Formats: sequence, C-alpha cells, structure tokens
Amino acid sequence: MSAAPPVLPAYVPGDYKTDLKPVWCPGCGDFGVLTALYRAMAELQLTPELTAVVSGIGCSSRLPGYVETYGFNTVHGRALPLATGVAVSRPDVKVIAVGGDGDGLAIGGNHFMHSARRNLDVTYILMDNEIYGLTKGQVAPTTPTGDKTKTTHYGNPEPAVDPCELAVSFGATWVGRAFSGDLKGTVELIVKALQHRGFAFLNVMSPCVTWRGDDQFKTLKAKARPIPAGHDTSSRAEAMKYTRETDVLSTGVLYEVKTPSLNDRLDTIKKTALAGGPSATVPGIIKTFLPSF
Amino acid sequence: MSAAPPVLPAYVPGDYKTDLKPVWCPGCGDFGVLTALYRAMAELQLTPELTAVVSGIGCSSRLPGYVETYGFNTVHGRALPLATGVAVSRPDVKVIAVGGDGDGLAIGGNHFMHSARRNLDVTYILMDNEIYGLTKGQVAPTTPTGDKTKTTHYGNPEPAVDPCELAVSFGATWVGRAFSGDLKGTVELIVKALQHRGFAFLNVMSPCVTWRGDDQFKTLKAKARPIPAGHDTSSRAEAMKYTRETDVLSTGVLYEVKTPSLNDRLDTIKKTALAGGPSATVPGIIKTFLPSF
Amino acid sequence: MVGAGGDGIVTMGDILSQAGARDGLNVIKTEAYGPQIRGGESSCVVRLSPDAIYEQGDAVDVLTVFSWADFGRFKGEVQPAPNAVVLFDEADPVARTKEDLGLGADAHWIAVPFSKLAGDAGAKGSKNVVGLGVLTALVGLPQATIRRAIEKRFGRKKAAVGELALKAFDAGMLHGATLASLKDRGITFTPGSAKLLMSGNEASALGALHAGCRFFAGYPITPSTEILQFAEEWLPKMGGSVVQTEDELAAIGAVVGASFAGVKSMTATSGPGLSLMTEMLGLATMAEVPCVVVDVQRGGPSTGLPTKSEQSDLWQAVFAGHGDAPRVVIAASDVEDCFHATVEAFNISEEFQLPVIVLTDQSVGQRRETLDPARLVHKVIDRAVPTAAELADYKRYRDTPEGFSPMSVPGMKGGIYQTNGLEHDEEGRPASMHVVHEKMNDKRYRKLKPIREKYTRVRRFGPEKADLGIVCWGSSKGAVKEALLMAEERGQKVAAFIPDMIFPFPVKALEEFLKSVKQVLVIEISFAAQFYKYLRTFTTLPENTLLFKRSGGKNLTISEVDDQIRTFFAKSGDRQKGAA
Amino acid sequence: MVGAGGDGIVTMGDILSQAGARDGLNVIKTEAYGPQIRGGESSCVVRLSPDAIYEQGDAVDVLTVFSWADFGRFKGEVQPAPNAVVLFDEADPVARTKEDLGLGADAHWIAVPFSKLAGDAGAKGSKNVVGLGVLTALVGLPQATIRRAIEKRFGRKKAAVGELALKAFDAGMLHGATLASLKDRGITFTPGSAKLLMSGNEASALGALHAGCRFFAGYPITPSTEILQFAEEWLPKMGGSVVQTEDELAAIGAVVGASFAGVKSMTATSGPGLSLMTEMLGLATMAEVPCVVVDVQRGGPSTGLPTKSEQSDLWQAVFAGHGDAPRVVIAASDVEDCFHATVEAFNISEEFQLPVIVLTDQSVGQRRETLDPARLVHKVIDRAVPTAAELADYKRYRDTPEGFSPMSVPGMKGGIYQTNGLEHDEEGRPASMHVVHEKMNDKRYRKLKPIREKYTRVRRFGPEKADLGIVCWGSSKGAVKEALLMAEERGQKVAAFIPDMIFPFPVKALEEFLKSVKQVLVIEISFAAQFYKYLRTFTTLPENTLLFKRSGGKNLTISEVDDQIRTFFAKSGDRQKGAA
Ligand SMILES: Cc1ncc(C[n+]2csc(CCOP(=O)(O)OP(=O)(O)O)c2C)c(N)n1
Ligand SMILES: Cc1ncc(C[n+]2csc(CCOP(=O)(O)OP(=O)(O)O)c2C)c(N)n1
Ligand code: SF4
Ligand code: SF4
Ligand SMILES: [Mg+2]
Ligand SMILES: [Mg+2]
Repeated sequence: MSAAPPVLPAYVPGDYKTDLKPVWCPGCGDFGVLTALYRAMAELQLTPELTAVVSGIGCSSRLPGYVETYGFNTVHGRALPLATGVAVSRPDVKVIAVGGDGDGLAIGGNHFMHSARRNLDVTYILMDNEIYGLTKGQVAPTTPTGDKTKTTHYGNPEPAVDPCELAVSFGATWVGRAFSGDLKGTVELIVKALQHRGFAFLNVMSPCVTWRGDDQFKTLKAKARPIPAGHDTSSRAEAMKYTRETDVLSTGVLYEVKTPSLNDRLDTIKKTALAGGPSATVPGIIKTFLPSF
Repeated sequence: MSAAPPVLPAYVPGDYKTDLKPVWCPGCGDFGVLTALYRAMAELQLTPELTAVVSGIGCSSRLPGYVETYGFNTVHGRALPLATGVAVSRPDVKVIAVGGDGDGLAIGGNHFMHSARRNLDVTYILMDNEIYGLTKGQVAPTTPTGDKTKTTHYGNPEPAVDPCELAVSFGATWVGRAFSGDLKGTVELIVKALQHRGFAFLNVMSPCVTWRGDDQFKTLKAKARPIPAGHDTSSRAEAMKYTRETDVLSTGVLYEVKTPSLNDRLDTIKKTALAGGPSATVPGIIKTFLPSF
Repeated sequence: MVGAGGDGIVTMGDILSQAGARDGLNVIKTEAYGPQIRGGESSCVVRLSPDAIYEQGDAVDVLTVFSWADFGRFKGEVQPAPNAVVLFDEADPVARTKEDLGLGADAHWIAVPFSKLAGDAGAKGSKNVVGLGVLTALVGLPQATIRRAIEKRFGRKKAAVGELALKAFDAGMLHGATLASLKDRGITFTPGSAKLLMSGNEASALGALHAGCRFFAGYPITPSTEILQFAEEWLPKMGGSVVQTEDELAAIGAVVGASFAGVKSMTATSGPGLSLMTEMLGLATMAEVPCVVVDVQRGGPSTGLPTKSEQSDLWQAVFAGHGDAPRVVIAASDVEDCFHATVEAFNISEEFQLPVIVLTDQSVGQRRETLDPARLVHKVIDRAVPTAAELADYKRYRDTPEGFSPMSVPGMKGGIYQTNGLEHDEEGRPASMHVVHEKMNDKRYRKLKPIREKYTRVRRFGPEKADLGIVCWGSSKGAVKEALLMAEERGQKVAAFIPDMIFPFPVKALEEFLKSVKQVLVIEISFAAQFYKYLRTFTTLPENTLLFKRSGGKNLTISEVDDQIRTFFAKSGDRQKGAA
Repeated sequence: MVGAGGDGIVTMGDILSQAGARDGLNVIKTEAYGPQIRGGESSCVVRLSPDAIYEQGDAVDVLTVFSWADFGRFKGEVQPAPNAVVLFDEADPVARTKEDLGLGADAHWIAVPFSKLAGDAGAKGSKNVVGLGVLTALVGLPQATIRRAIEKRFGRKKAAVGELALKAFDAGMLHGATLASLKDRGITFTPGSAKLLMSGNEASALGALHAGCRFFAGYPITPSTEILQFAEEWLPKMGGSVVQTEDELAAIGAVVGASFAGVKSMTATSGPGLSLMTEMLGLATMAEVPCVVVDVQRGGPSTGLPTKSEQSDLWQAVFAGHGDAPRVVIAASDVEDCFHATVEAFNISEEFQLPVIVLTDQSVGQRRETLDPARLVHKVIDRAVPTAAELADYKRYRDTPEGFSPMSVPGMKGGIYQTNGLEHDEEGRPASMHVVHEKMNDKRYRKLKPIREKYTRVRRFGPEKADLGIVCWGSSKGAVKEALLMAEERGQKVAAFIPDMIFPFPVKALEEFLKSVKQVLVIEISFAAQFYKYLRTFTTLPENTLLFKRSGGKNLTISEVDDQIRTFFAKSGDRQKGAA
C-alpha cells in the first residue's frame, strides 16, 4: 500500500525518470502515459524505493525500465502474478502493474480476472492500442471487428472485449478509462487510481502510430469525451452504459466501491490465526506432531 | 453444428450412455447433470458419431467418459481450447464442453473469456459446486467469502465471481443458470443451450455432497426459483439483476442475442478469400514466390 | 488392513501408528484407495518395528480383511507374507482360502465375528476398533497406549462415543484372548520416548517454514496438496501469507514476485503443474531471483496416475525450459529428508539467486513415518543484500568471481534497479549483443561451481569395496537399503550410491564410487530410464553397467532389488565357475 | 548496405535480391535492425552468386554506407572484406577512413554524393535507388533486371513514382560510370531461369499446406510470426481455418482438438511459447493425437534475445514434460529444408500418432534464400483410419506390434470412443494399475523403433575417411559446409555429420560416421552444449572428442569453423612432427 508521503525530499516528476532512452516509436501513445505517470507519482510524492512497477512483455511493458523505482519487466502475460507476489508479501510497497492489451487481455486475461476478484492491492494501468505492437501488428482482443491487421488479411472475424466492462464483472473496485492524448485527464485518473485502496484498473487508450496509422489517434481524439457529471459510479448497471461504446470514448471513473482489499483481509486472517496468542515457532509446530495421549 | 435429426433410429436417453460406471460419490450433483444431458440429447436426437464432448480435469470433467459420443477428458483447464479445435476444424460436429468451476473459472478462465468473445460454436456446461472436488475440497473462485475449506482454515478471504455475469461481459451470446437438483429445468435449459448457434454458457449449480456437506444441496434447493417471466433477455443491464445473488438462485435464461457465430464468420472469410475464384493450390502458391517482372 | 468405505480402515491405521509412535516404535504407514472419489474400498498398511526401517515392506505379517471383495481390488498392492496371520470377518459373503492367497502351511487363517462383536458392543460401525482389540490380544500390541489412542480419537467430541469405542475394543480383546496366542508373531519391545509421526509433504512444508519461507503461492494438485494446506494453516501464525492462485503459472509468478520483493518464497506442485511452470522458471534464472519449487512426482505423462508414485519428472526438472537456463535440482529420499532437502533448497536458492527444484514423490510425500524430533534441525542461509558501501555504486548483476552479486530489495534507497527477462548487462539494461549474452551466460553458469563444491550431499551405503554397486535416487533409497542389509547377511558385497544433489551432480563422488565397485547397477522407476540417461550426460558408465528400470504405479519393492542382487551374484558365480 | 531509418536499406536489399533471383542467381539475404521498434538503424546483407551458396558469408565484398554513425551500431555484425569496395555518402557528417575499418591497400574507398544525386533527380528520398544505380554501373549488376524490379516496386501504385525512381537509378548509373570500373569485383554470369525467393518461415508454412494441414492455431512470437501470418492468408483459400488464440496454451490445445477431430493441424512458436506448450504436448503423447509444432529458436533463456538466433531449445524439445513422454524432434538446416522437415513432421506425426517438433531458428527462419521450384516436392502420408472390419470390434488403443493402431474420427459410426490424459487401457478407459501403465508405456515407446528405421534422414559431407569429423545440427550446416570446401581446397580431409532426425536419433549412422573419422569435433550454438550432452545420452563419444560451443546472438560464421579446422590440423601436424 502507498507509503505515507514523506515531508522531505519533495519529488518532482523528473525524479522518477531513469536515464534509459525509450525504444518507442516517435509519436507512440505510450510516451503520454509515461509522462502522466511521472506527474501522478510526483503529485502523490510516492517514495521511489517503496514503489515497484511490474509489467509483462510488449512495447508498453518496456515502461518499468523508464521509471526510477524498483522495476520488473517480466514475461508476457504475467505482470499481475508477479505484482501479486510483491503486493501480498510486502504490504508496505506501492505496486503498479502496467502492460498492453495483448499482455493483459490475451495471454494474461486470467490473471486480470483473479487479481481484480481478490481486490489485490495493485494499480493496473493497461495501455490499449488495439494491436500487438512489439510483434509488428497482429490482431488483439480489443481490435475492432473487421479491421485488417497482419493476422487478419480478410478483416478481423472476432468481436472485441471492453476491458472496463471486464474489470467490473471481475470484481474490480475501481475502474476508469483514459486517453493518452489527454495528458491532464490521464494524470488525474492515474492519481485517483493510485489513491484507491484495492484493485484499481485504468484502461488508457494509447495509440500505436506504427501499426494503427495516424487515424487511430485522430479518431480516438475525436471520440474522447468525459463521462457526464452525476454518473452513479456505485452501480454496475450504470457503468455498463459506458462500455462497448462505438461512436464515443467516455473517459473518467466508470465504477468505484470501497471494500476491504486483499491485504486488509489477509491482515484479519493473521489476527484470527494468532487469536491474540504469540506467533507460532517451528519447534512449537513440530510438537503438534507428537502423539499426545 | 448440430446434425439434422435423422428420421431413424430415434435415440432414447439410454442410447447416449456408456457402460463405464461413474466414479462420482453417491449423491453427487453431477449425476443429475449427466441424466439431464442424456435426455436433452435424445430430445434433439443428436447423432452420437457427429457429437463430441470435451472436458478438462475434475470430478465433473469425468463426464465425457459416460456419454456415448466422441469424448475427450483432456487436461485441467483446457476443455475450451480443445473444443475450439474440434468446432472450427469440423463445423459438422456438435461440440459440447463440460467441466467444473476450478477447471473453467480458475485455471481455464482465460479460455472461457476468449471462447465466449469469439462466439465459438460450442455449448459450455459448467458444473459449479463452489469447491475443488477431485482434489478433496479446496477453495474455488465460486466459493463464498468466509467459507472454510481445506485451503481456507480461517475462512475464504476472497470474493467469488458469478460465472453468468462473467459470461455476459465476455460476450457470450446465450447465458443460462440451472440447478442440477431440478432435473426438468436442467433438461429444458440444456436443450435451449444446445439449440443456440454460437457460444452458449450454462452454469449448473451441482452440489458436492462430500466436501460441501448436505447443506449445500438444501440451501441451493431453497434458494432456487425461475427468473420472473417477462425478463428482457436482450439487455446486459437487465441480466445484471440476476447476478451476484445471495438469497435467491435465479434459474433460466439470463441473456440471449443472435449474432453470427465464429464458424459463420470464418465461412464468410473463406468466401471472400476465394472471391469466387478456384481454391488455391500449393504449386499455385509457390509461383507467387517467383519474381515476376 | 483392507475394507470397504465406511469400515474405518484409515482410522484403524491411524490409531495403530499413533500408538506405535507414542511408544517410540519406528512406524511407516501408507494408505491406498480405489478409483471412487469416496465410499470406495480402502487399504492401510502399518509397519511397526523397534529397529530402524526404511521402507513400507513388501509383504504384511498380519492381514485383517473386512471384505474379501475389496481385498481383490488391491491385487498386487497388499500382499500377505507366506506365513502371515490372516483375520477375516466370518460374516463376509465372499469366501477365500489360504490357497487362494498362496499362503504356506505355517500361515494362520482365522475367522473372526467382527460385525457381530461390534453389534453386541452396541457400536455397529466399530468393526475397526474390534479388530484392533483382537490384534492387540492376539499378537501382543501396546494395549494401554492403543486404549488411550482410541479414547483420544473417539472421546474428542463426545465422551460417550469414546466409551462405546473402548467397549468395542475390549470385546475384541476378550475374543482375541480366546484364540491361541500368536505373540511370537507380534513385536516385543520396551516402550521408548514418543516419536513424531509425519508425512513427507508435511516435512517439506515444515522445512520451508524453518528456512524462513514467509510467502507461499500454490495451486492444489495431488499428491502435493498437503504442502499448500499446511502452509495455509501455519504461515499466518508466523506472519507470512499464502495465496491459492488461479493456476500454476500464477503460483510460480507470485513466488518470483515475492522473492523479488525480498521475501523467501516457494510453491509446491506435481508433474502437470511443474510443466506449466517451465517458462517462469526461465525468468527466475535470467533475472536471478531465488525461488523454490517442490515437485511431488506422480505417474505420467499428462494426467497419468495422479495417486501413484513414479520417478519420471527428472528430465523436466533438469532440462526443461527454452534457452540455456541453469537451475538446481535436489532429491528427497524419505520423510525426514523432505525437511532437509527443502531447507537446503532455500539455502542454495537464496545464496546463489537461482531457482531450486526439490523432487520428492507420492510414496515419500504421502506416507507417514516416525521421526526423532531432535533431527529436525538444519543450518539456514540468508540472501546477501548490498552493504552501504556496495550501494554507493550498485550494479544488480555485477560480474563477480562466484557469479552472483548482492541483491537489493524494495526499501533500499540506493538499491533501486529495473530488471527483466531479456538478456541484459550488469545494470540490468536490455542488451541483445552476442558479447553481452556470452558474458552473462557465463556469469549465470559460473554459480554452479561453488554450488557443486559447497553442496555435496550424497549417501553411500555398504562396504568400501563391493562386487556390485547400486546407483539410484530419491524414494528408491528405502528398498535398496533394506535389500543391502539382506545381501550383507548373505555375505554379498553390495554398495549403494544415492545422491541428494541431482543438478549440479556430485560427479567426483560418483566416479570414486564407480571405481570402488566391480559392476554397476542403476535402479529407477522410469520407463524411459531418465536417471540412467541423465548420468550418461556427464559421466562415462562402465560398458557392463546393469539397468533395472520400470514404470511407476507401484513403489520399488525390496524383493525387486533383492532379486537383482541375487541374479547378479548367481551369474557372476557361474562366470567364476566357468573361469575355474 | 547500412543506413538510418528511412534510408530505404531494406527496399534496396529487396530489389537487389529479387533481381538476382529473377536472373537465376543464388541469393541469400539477411536484415538486421537496432533496438528501436521503428525508425532505428537498419542493415541488409545480400549475397549473390552463380554457384551454390550455403551461408550469408562472413564479410561483404561491396559495402554501401549511408550513415557511418549507424554503421557503428552494427559493430561485428556487418564486416567488410579486407579488399572490399566501400561506397559512402560524401555528405555524411561523420567521417571514417579505410584504416578505421581495418581494410587493406587493395580495398576501394569511394565517396559518393548519394543525397545530392537523389535531390537532383527530384527524388530526395531515393538515396537507396541511386545507390543501386552506382553499384550496377560500378561492379556490373544485371542492369535491365534491376530496372524492371525498381519499376515494379515503385510503379505499383503510381506510375509517376516509378518513373522518378528510375530517374534516380539512372543518375546513379551515370555517376557510377564516371568511376574507375570495378567489374572484376562484381559477378559475371549468364542469366538463367528465375528462382523462388523465400524465407525459412514461409517454407515451413508451405510445407504444412503441402502436407495437408488444414487447421492452424497460433499466437504471435518473434521470430516465428511469419508462419502464422502466412497460414492466416492462405489456409482460407484452401478451405482451411486459422485461429489466433489468446495464448500458446490455447494454440496447442486447439491443434490437438482439431487433430482429434481428424484434421491435420499445427502451430508455430519460439522458445517461450514452446515452454508454455510443455503440458499439452504430454496429453498429445498420452492420448496419441498427432500434432506438429514448429519452434523457430531464438536466444534464451526467458525473453532473452528475441530477434537473434541460438540452438538452445534442444533440451526443451527432446526432454521437457513430466512423465515418460515420447515425441519426435526434427531439425531444419536451411530454407528449403524447412519445407521438407515440416512435411516429414506431418508424415511421422500422422502415421505414428504422436507429437512432432520441428526445430528451426531465427537465422534460417527469417533469411531469404533462392530455391529451385522443382525441389519443393515431398511424399505425403496420411493417418490410418479403421476399416469397416476393424470398426466391428474397435479398440482405440489396441496394442499392436508397431505400437500404433487405426484412429477413428468423428463421423465414423462404429468408431466412437472416449479418451483422456489419464493412463488408460486399450479401450481408453482410465486405469491406474502398474501393469496397465507398464504395458501402455511400452506401447507408446514401441513406436520409436519403426520411426527410427523408416526415417533416417542424415546428411554426410566430405570424404569417406577423414582426419576430422564434424558433428553439428540445424543452421550450423551452412557455415560448416562452406568451411569443408575451404579445407578440401587445402587438401585437408574433413567430413561432417548433420542429422535431420534429432529424436529418435540415427544412432547407427552416427556410429558409422564416428568410425570413419580419426577425431570428432562437435559444433553448436549453445552455451550449455545441449547437443553435445544430448549425444552422450545414447552414444559414447571418443575420449578425445573436441567441442566448439558458444552462446547465440551471432550466427555461426564460416571463419569460426575454418579456425577450428586449421587449429586441429596445425596441432595434429605438430603431433606428427613430434612423433617423427
Ligand atoms: C509466451 C510469449 N508469447 C508470445 C510472445 C511475443 N510477444 C511479445 S509482446 C506480444 C504482444 C504485444 O502486444 P501488447 O501486449 O498489446 O503490447 P504492445 O506492444 O501493443 O504495447 C507478443 C505476442 C512472448 N514474448 N512470449
Ligand atoms: C495442471 C493441473 N493442475 C492441477 C491439477 C489438480 N486438479 C485436478 S482437478 C482440480 C480441480 C477440481 O475442481 P473443479 O474443476 O471444480 O472440478 P470438480 O472436481 O469440483 O468437479 C485440480 C486442481 C491438475 N490435474 N492439473
Ligand atoms: S510499435 Fe506502436 S506501440 Fe510499439 S512503440 Fe511503436 S507506436 Fe508504440
Ligand atoms: S467429491 Fe464432490 S464433486 Fe466429486 S464426485 Fe464426490 S460429491 Fe461429486
Ligand atoms: Mg497492444
Ligand atoms: Mg468444482
């Protein structure tokens, strides 16, 4: 969980920047996400050594290498399992998981479901470019039906999923949508996501200029508009209204509820387990294997 | 797809029974599902040799061994990938996938999502007993929070998912819920599921008398009641009303829409690919690698 | 003891083995069930001895059968000795004879009115306790202790139930007394101090706690699930956490994550799960993150024989994974060893920052054995974290002579680094140049040298010079040790070499052993002879090396080993005659 | 050719190689890029020859550099020959000298106003085409053909664009003519009939279609993705289907499902994906379902070096998987071989009903090579389905002498069966008894014998008796063959043994080879020496066997092999002197 902001030193966005040059293509939407993350971290004064950024594999998953915290660019699809280990074993560390739509929704989809269900203490930022970027342009679970890609010569025969709709059904307790072209909005949403206790899912539409052309950015920009004020974020049915959208791209907080996080619950278990008594010791446990009669 | 019912011979439920004795415990809910399946198959006169039943691993996944069709009890969590191969490569075969909550929602959860998203031509029957039966009673993704199991000595700290809610968000085009204690209702729903073109998901609450005690059956029986008439099955928001239920167990069809199935779409692709012309031949393809100028 | 579901065979075995352990006897107990998930037939074999025992033993001296029909279902698995004492229910509809079981003249064939006695005692369901009574009187078992065990077991919830059980026990005793005593067939001993009664899986989990494991992620799978269950019950009491993940991919992923965060972590599984962990183990090797995986082997391939033992995950443990990915593999050969092997696994993993796999199997993992509590101690080594000086100019993957470098953990200010599964330089930055790859491969493999020098646990039994030298591993140890004793009595010189370290393998020690014996016999429970072929990769076995290998589904028996030894000496005898 | 992103290096290489193929030359072309996903530096090496060529070749004879800065980024990857002709842009801000590149006196160092000429021609972006023009005039390349290639490439969309390009080409030609001709440095040949220009991945996919594959499921992964992309484009035109699955677990699962349904199926992947397929391959072995997996190897472990070649998935292919799980492994050693190996894989898999893995690697999979269309033919074998008679009393797993039995498919009335990944009897019913397990293991392994007898594809090069015998596999073939020719010219007797069948291995053939050479040298691109250790599992290599192994990230070069050969003969020469 987030460490209490220290009084000194005050971190500025640049403090969270490593000196590794991003491999991203000029114009890639992920630059926007990275900048927004730096700012959000600074706004919350996250302690670098008490923060961990974990990712899978993909262009977007290169992000941890550019953030001056403990970072792990793991294997394709496993960002959330790794994040689970960090978050549960080190409740004092703020854990941020990032990755792409292929990484998080295709190969990693199951971990997304169960991390959300457990209300894992992790902020998960998905950079959705509706394509597999790093492997040079194959269809993704968010690629619209009919689109041509390197592996859909005749147009994508498969329907796409809406990551935010999935997150709600999985049991995520905070669900938001952003557009990396809107830096200010993205910063705001990342801040809120980081402040949430439990599993916060933010889907950031982050254009891939190389494999989705310049149109993607243009159309997203044209479609993006904030969720109308007064939206009831506590209702699943209401949240549904802003999913599977075609003509618009609603950005903002879709859904938010406050329930105990996984670490809250595991804390309770430790207390019940000890029932006020002293913690167990190995010799003590060994004794329980002696026939006692 | 389901073969047209042959005029002769007329199959009776018993014709779909193999002479392998189920390993299930006396009183296991899965017996009810098996019987219901026999009846539903007979009602639709499914041709045994043109039907395939595929499962993963678990008590429930033993079911294919008891059905006289082509059957494959595969590995844990992979029923739907195997079913995908059968359904896509042999559109003439009716494919039924079955399994447990651990098999389909834990290790197999990702395949559930993507099979539903693709609107795969498969009927998926999940036998939900809220526990891992075969491995002798560990917590499952559908085990209610707080319940004690072999791996939740202090009560289950994790929230459960509602498989039907998941199916809707995944994009399943037919979603239903049944209770194996209600044979008639289960038969009816399996029949409807089998008649649906595309991905039909039926969650059957199927008590595990050994690891969930007799209470499970009693409570389910007490809670079960049909979805009120007039429910709008075409609305996701309406379907939500019958998910994450606590005091009741609504049985019936939650959601149903008619869209082209994966095989319908792949069919179209084959037509577009050929564009009226003759199908390609290997020598023909080889020629395309000759520099032609 | 064999009976139908509900006959309480398992309880009978529990009481008997607990009583034995209580009185300081050496006990080994195994259970077996039919395919039925529940309510099917079950059998339980308990071996009691004042002397050291290493195996379940091939044949039982005293057989109690509540149902001949069910006995038939364990054909070949429960075998009475030729001179066995056999007790069966006179009310059993099915009839069998001494001859049917191939017993000798000196066997004792005794019909007992188990059901009737139980009924008369007013406890119909207590055939098993009646049986205990009869046995106690007939072959002379520690009566007082067994009574207390029964009281404890049944009186726990309701005292009345306990008393009823004791009534049934006494009825059995009385009946037993009416039979011609067979005390000579029992065991004579002076009660010693109580021993622990533990399964290999419990010992593995205990070893983990002892080593300092405070995070466990796992997914249930037979026959390893008891480790997850044990961790889930005890870790919270020690301030640790357990997550039952959605699958094995997530389990090993979470373990690597927690270890990256600085917490000793492990998972446990069986073959199918280990196969699924293949890719993530490669990441642990590449990013040099410590982690421990206990693989309780079962029959394969695929789902195979989930409840039976086999030694066929060796190749998977040693060779699986794309790329050149060094990791350590340790084997455990008995229950106590499960404890030590697991602690050792953590020590090696934490010191050298690479994954360690512990191979046990169903036969060791699920059998219960008595242990001397005093022996459950083992030195614990912790991970090297960078000193303030080292943090001044910190490189996560600094190229050191021993191949590993201090590992910082979240919270260390100067220790911040970003790592990955790509090939990387000493700072952890992605680098795909051949020169960097060669250098870092060399760094990762260099660790094996100090490991090989520091961890040389091998077991050698038998005379210093022997005519036959058996090389085997893991759970084969028990049967081989007992067969060695038999050979010794016959004055035959047989030695055995049983390594705990599988990879890196104690090659020197093996080659010395090979020199010390006239001929070598490799024994393993793997149809493909995985161990034999693995040995060949690093050592040249003598031309005339013998191999005894077969599929699992049945543990290696003492007589199988004994037969091999006898045949060998018979043949070599002939050769000598021939020579003469 | 080396340049920055946008310099059109790749296009330049395409046009050159297409023109070469068009005129019947032998062409091998490889490309390389920097870490940048796009817009980074790129290099392209094209080797043209009227004679047979087997490798890219170590050093380039003609080097064109548009940017010295970017050239520096390919240090060690693009190496000019000592006497190379080097063309560079006079406008390049960075300056280099002959000496910097370590060139000899006979090298030609020529500054060319590439940018200027392109600008003057009114096509600023056409430095690459100008370059082609200069080269054509300078070293004498098939001018007419190159012009047509340019026309085709640029004129495709807009004729005007084509004309502009041709203007740039002519400008280059004119400038080239002003330079002292170096035709002797070019190639002289008489145009022959056009050849195919194909990559190994395309050849693998083509082989699958030829073998009758009609279902493909895959998940993108470098450097294998082209196979998925090829299948996705062509299978629908042949009535087949392709599914890009959510991951590799699903890909191999769908393949096994489709094959169970009677349709020839395959998937393609690279190391990480193959690791994830480990468990499912065990099911295919156990349920005896045919399936083919092409693994295009890259540098490992973990994500490793995704765009570079290595031979380190050998152990994973042969040994991975829990339990005793036989499967077949075949290697492809060049582009044409990718076609044949894949067809062979289907033939073996379908005939013997077990999984077959084809190992290729990035160097073979992604390089483009000219092929003679006439050679892309290969016999196709289909699965045995039960006859009416056999259906009368059908047992899916009937225990036959050859180990496999007819496999019925959905639609066959009498052929209905239920199978599983549990151990099972001849009918496919779950059975966990040791005797059944032993019998069925034996059945599954029995298949290897006929496979070994029927499929013995090995390559042997060099004299019948040799002083040095090289044993290597896969893509090492090219460099080794070329080095053999060089040794031959020196009159040194060197032979090479290169198996296509990796498992089961053609042991007899190898042992004959070992007898035919005085000393053995094993060569492989694996730090752990996976091939060498694998060979040891089934054969005893001579004591004095030499091993040359290293990490990947750089393909095996001709000179590396040549050095090994020279050193060997130098040493043995000394020995003889010593002896004399
Ligand atoms: C097990 C495995 N399978 C496949 C790959 C190849 N691969 C690398 S990244 C990637 C998908 C990239 O798409 P996405 O996750 O959306 O990230 P993006 O590049 O679009 O940001 C794939 C398939 C891999 N590295 N590992
Ligand atoms: C890869 C793998 N992991 C774990 C297991 C062990 N296992 C077998 S069945 C099962 C879960 C059973 O629960 P469920 O799927 O709900 O079926 P049920 O027995 O309750 O009907 C598990 C974990 C396995 N066979 N394979
Ligand atoms: S390929 Fe697309 S996603 Fe990847 S870096 Fe380039 S623009 Fe970004
Ligand atoms: S354990 Fe439960 S699910 Fe399994 S057969 Fe018995 S009752 Fe059914
Ligand atoms: Mg993407
Ligand atoms: Mg279940």
